[in-house]
Amino acid sequence: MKKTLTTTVPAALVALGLASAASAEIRLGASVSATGPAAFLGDPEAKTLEMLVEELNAKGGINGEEIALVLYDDGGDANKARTFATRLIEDDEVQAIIGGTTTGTSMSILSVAEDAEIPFISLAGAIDIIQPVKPFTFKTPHTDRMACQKIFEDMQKSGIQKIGMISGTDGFGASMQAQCKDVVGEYGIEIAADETYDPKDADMTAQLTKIRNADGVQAVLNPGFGQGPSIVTRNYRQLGIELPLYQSHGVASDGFIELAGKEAAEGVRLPGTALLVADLLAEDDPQKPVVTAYKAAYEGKFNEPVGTFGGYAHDGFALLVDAVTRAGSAEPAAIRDALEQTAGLAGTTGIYAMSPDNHLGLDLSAFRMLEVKDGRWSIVE
Amino acid sequence: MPRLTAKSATLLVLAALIAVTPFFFPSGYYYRVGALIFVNGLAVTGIVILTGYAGQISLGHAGFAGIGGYACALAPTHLGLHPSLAGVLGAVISAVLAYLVGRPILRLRGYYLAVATLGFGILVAMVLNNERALTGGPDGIAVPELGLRGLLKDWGLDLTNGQFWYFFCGIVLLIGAWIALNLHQSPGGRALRALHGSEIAAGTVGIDVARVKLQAFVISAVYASVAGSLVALQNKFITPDIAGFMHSIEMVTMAVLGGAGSVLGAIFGAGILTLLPQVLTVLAEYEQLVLGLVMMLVMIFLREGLLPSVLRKLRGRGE
Amino acid sequence: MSELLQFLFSGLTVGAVYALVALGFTIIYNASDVVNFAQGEFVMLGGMVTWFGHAAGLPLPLAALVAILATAALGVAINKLAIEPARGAPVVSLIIITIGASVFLQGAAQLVFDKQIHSFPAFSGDTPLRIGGATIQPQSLWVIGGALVVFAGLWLFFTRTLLGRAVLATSNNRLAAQLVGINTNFVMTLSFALSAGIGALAGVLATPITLTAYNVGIGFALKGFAGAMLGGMGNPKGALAGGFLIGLIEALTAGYLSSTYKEAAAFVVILLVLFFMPQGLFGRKSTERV
Amino acid sequence: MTLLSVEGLGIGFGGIKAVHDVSFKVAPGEIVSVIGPNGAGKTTLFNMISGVYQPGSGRVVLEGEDVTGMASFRLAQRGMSRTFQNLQIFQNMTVLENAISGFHLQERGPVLADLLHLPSSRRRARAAEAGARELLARVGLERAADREAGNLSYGSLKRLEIARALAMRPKVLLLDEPAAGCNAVETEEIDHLIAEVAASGTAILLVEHDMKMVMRISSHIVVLDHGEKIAEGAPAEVSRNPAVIAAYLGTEEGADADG
Repeated sequence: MKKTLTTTVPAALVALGLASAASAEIRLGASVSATGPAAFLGDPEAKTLEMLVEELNAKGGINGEEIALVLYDDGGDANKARTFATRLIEDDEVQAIIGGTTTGTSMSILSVAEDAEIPFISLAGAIDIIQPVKPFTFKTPHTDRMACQKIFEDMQKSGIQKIGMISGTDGFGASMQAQCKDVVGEYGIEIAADETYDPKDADMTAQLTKIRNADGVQAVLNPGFGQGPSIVTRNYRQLGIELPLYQSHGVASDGFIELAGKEAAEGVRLPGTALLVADLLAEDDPQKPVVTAYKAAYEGKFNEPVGTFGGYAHDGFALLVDAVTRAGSAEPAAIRDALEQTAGLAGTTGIYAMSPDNHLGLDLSAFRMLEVKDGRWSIVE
Repeated sequence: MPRLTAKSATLLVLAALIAVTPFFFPSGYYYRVGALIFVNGLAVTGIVILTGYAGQISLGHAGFAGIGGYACALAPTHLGLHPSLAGVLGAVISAVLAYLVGRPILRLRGYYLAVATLGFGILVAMVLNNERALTGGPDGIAVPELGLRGLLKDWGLDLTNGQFWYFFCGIVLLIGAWIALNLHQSPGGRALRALHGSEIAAGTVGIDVARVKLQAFVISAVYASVAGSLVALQNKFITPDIAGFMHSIEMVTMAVLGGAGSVLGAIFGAGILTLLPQVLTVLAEYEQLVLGLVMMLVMIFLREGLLPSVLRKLRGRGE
Repeated sequence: MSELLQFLFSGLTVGAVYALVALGFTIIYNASDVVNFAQGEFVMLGGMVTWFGHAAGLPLPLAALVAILATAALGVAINKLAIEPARGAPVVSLIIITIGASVFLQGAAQLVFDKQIHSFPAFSGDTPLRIGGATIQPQSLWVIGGALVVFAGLWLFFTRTLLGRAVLATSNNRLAAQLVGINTNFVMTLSFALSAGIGALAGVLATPITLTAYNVGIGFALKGFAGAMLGGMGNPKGALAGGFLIGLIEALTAGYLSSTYKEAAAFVVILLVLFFMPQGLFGRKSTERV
Repeated sequence: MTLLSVEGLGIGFGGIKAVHDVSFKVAPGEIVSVIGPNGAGKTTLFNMISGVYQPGSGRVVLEGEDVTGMASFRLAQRGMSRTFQNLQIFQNMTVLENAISGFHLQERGPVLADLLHLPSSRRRARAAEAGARELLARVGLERAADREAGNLSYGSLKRLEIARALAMRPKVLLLDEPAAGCNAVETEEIDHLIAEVAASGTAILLVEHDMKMVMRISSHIVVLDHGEKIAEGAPAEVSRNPAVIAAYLGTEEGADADG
């Protein structure tokens, strides 16, 4: 009995962690929400990371070292994300972390990463992740605020002054709703109706009717991700609302057009990335090769359309590879320093240029205003 | 006499586990997992009192964990309370709320009680989710540092963050277990278990069933609240997930899986369900599949829960 | 006026889905006193299997039929493998078993299918119907009609057929039912098949409106459960009324009060109703025998 | 002197009158038996008196106070206790704990003291345990004290239930078929026990099918048939009453079978 106890306890404990691998490799950690309410975002992120690591290793790795990816699924739970971040750092001894599909999970991971001084590239939208700047935390997606700004800029051009908003109460929708309300004043636009829906809701005609009946509304904005925006778009057409409908980058993928239906989606605008319009990009567009290669690889391998979120993971990985290559070292501190000096790196989301006081490195120009025309995404100019 | 040893045996086993396992930890991450097990164990001990002793169901106890957690996030900034006092405030609010909510809904039985508590939990989660200005909404909110670790350091006890929370949560769990075990053999605890056995007979011996149920509900709410506070303080960050329906289900599952009738069993269940996702990371796609299977199989074949069933088997073999 | 009508349409559409789920809960509860929290997964499977079949080239009606039959078979399997062996277990254990089944089915669905959101074409096109200044999608009528037809079918089944009365007898007193020669195991099997089939039907009818994914089940289960409890568990009339009522409360709250707290309104109403009528709106009063 | 008085008590279930206009009185130390064929409404009557059912009409008066429809725990506080025809034992407890729970009204105290294991809580629990052991000895269950209550034989459980009811030193004790399912020896023991309890001044209301026992120990008998009182009086009187004989002849086997 005594013997089994002393041998089984450590054995069971070791089983919890992965067997530690050889050290002549770069250990990359990832914690994304491949299941749970944010699986729609996290699943393509996980797939992208696995695919890219495989590709890179097949090509011989970085500076001759292969990348060992340790990927965990935090299910969108902040508490779990913190546990996995601790595990990645303490047990798997990774040199960098990519992940944090949602703002909540990113905030959890970043506090662990900052304490341990491990560079962390977040895939979530909120501006709080990188503002104020934290030494080891970077992120790839535009902030929600930038998406709002891009949309309001476009509205301004069309002379829209009063809008209605209908937002999902999920993290993505709620965060963007708050950011949009924050900046809307700068564009001389007034929010005349502000409605929400639960991400699981099946019918939003009640909220849309209210918005339609609000005085002088000239356009409607729908921050959200998942099935909500598709249902909103259908209900919008069902009610025969003729006003322009703006969606967010949360649904920037071909899947949205398919789910909302080509007819209903016609004319919908949203701030998207180059990824959605790969074939429409000018030949000399610096993003063109990156976007085309990623799209081809992803869609070829997984047989589903690429989306903005997988693109974030792609860019996170690209940033890391670029930093390690330039640093010539995979020491966490060296990676961090190199990340901060990223310049002119073309990703799927935009062209990154980091600095000590900018850990995002994207500006509004990275967003392109897209519109559904004849059932396909097109660039609005 | 044998009962006395049952209680101290439980506490001794727990204390020994808390003290000895760190010697086998290959890395700091295991302290984190340990601390999580203890926090879940604490919440689940409350479920033992409510479900194991008193036989009442709650599918909304995560709501109280949410209150405890958000008290630690909000009271220090808005009321200037020390984070530890904020946890106490959360427990008080949880107790008062449990009292107010429990009075009407504890008249309900079985599935009706389940749906009413479920509704309560969902309402709390909804408020935490939607009152963005106050709670930070679904993105969550930062929680101030407890500060006890720094204090210990000044006194010459230098622990890593992981170690500190491991031992701190372990000690709180021990206290929680001690209290629950005290209750078990006390007049008040006997009344709870009596109403579990037969509400009608409990009435005829003079037990005020409604009042006693309410006591169990309030006590278990305080457990959940303190556990929520510990999560918040440990993570220095909290999201509304803590109050979510799935977290309520998780609490009940841990208790019943391990054995809701006994404190040690329930804590054992908390341990298993906390470890499961950590062990299953290798087969992440199969995690839900396995979890669902475990839930069904244990409930079908080991109805009293894992620990009591295993102990019974062992005892049966010994005799 | 047209505004109110629009809210009512919205509430009826959503309520019909809830009512179908609630009816599924009712059948199993009647036969076995078990509230099957995996009911929502039947709805998910109805949608997912139909999508899968349709995408694989089956005509939509055939894909739907396959989905309903496959889900019904799965319901029977759950009964045989998880519910029957657990007979007599306390309510908490049964809740955990059925939630375990729900988690399991979700896990299986994400492996067998995928984690994307899916849909298939509406049965009668997407051109909305205009009634009194409000609009409704033709698919909504399919769902509402489905809920009413299923209710009427169940009502006839339970009151007019020998088999249906056998189910009711089993729910009243299992032992007595056995004594008068009712094969209670068959009744249980039938109930699970029926309930799972109705759940899948709900998924088939609702998916063109609600869309589907591997994880939509739990949401349906919660609302359906709430609807069934509001109406009074075990009563088909209650399930129908409860489901529609929750849909209507949500839509009217979203329309007139606050869309943020529309679900809160539904649960507050449930708490209030249970406070004054602990057995729900149409529930039987149970007298304890001592 | 009257301790318990039942005045015109009645109840209906779904339009059927289960009990109608039943009245009688019980004095301290008296053993009053309620008899009648199966389905006569005896247990329903008990359930109304002890607060399990709300009576539809009539009053229950305990020591001059109207306690009609009062919750059973309040009745317990006023000195009324009972046992059940279909046992209501706390199956999740040991035999000893079942008996201790009968002392609830004496041992209960602030729950905070219980949670923290304060001396006051321990003192209360110890006193109750001592009392419980004494009672178990009185009903011959002292050796089964630490067994799971669920594992006891039917007859032992009947005695355990009586012990639990006696723990609170009731002023009036309602016994619903205490001897059902017991063998001759056990029945005689229960018989003695009831007489002893009555002798100490407790009023006893008894439902029992064992007619020999009823005739032997009752001081007064109330006869119910179809929910109505058809006769009342001393055992000898009642046994000669033609209405009673007719009622029992109608259901011949009723006199011995369980209800």
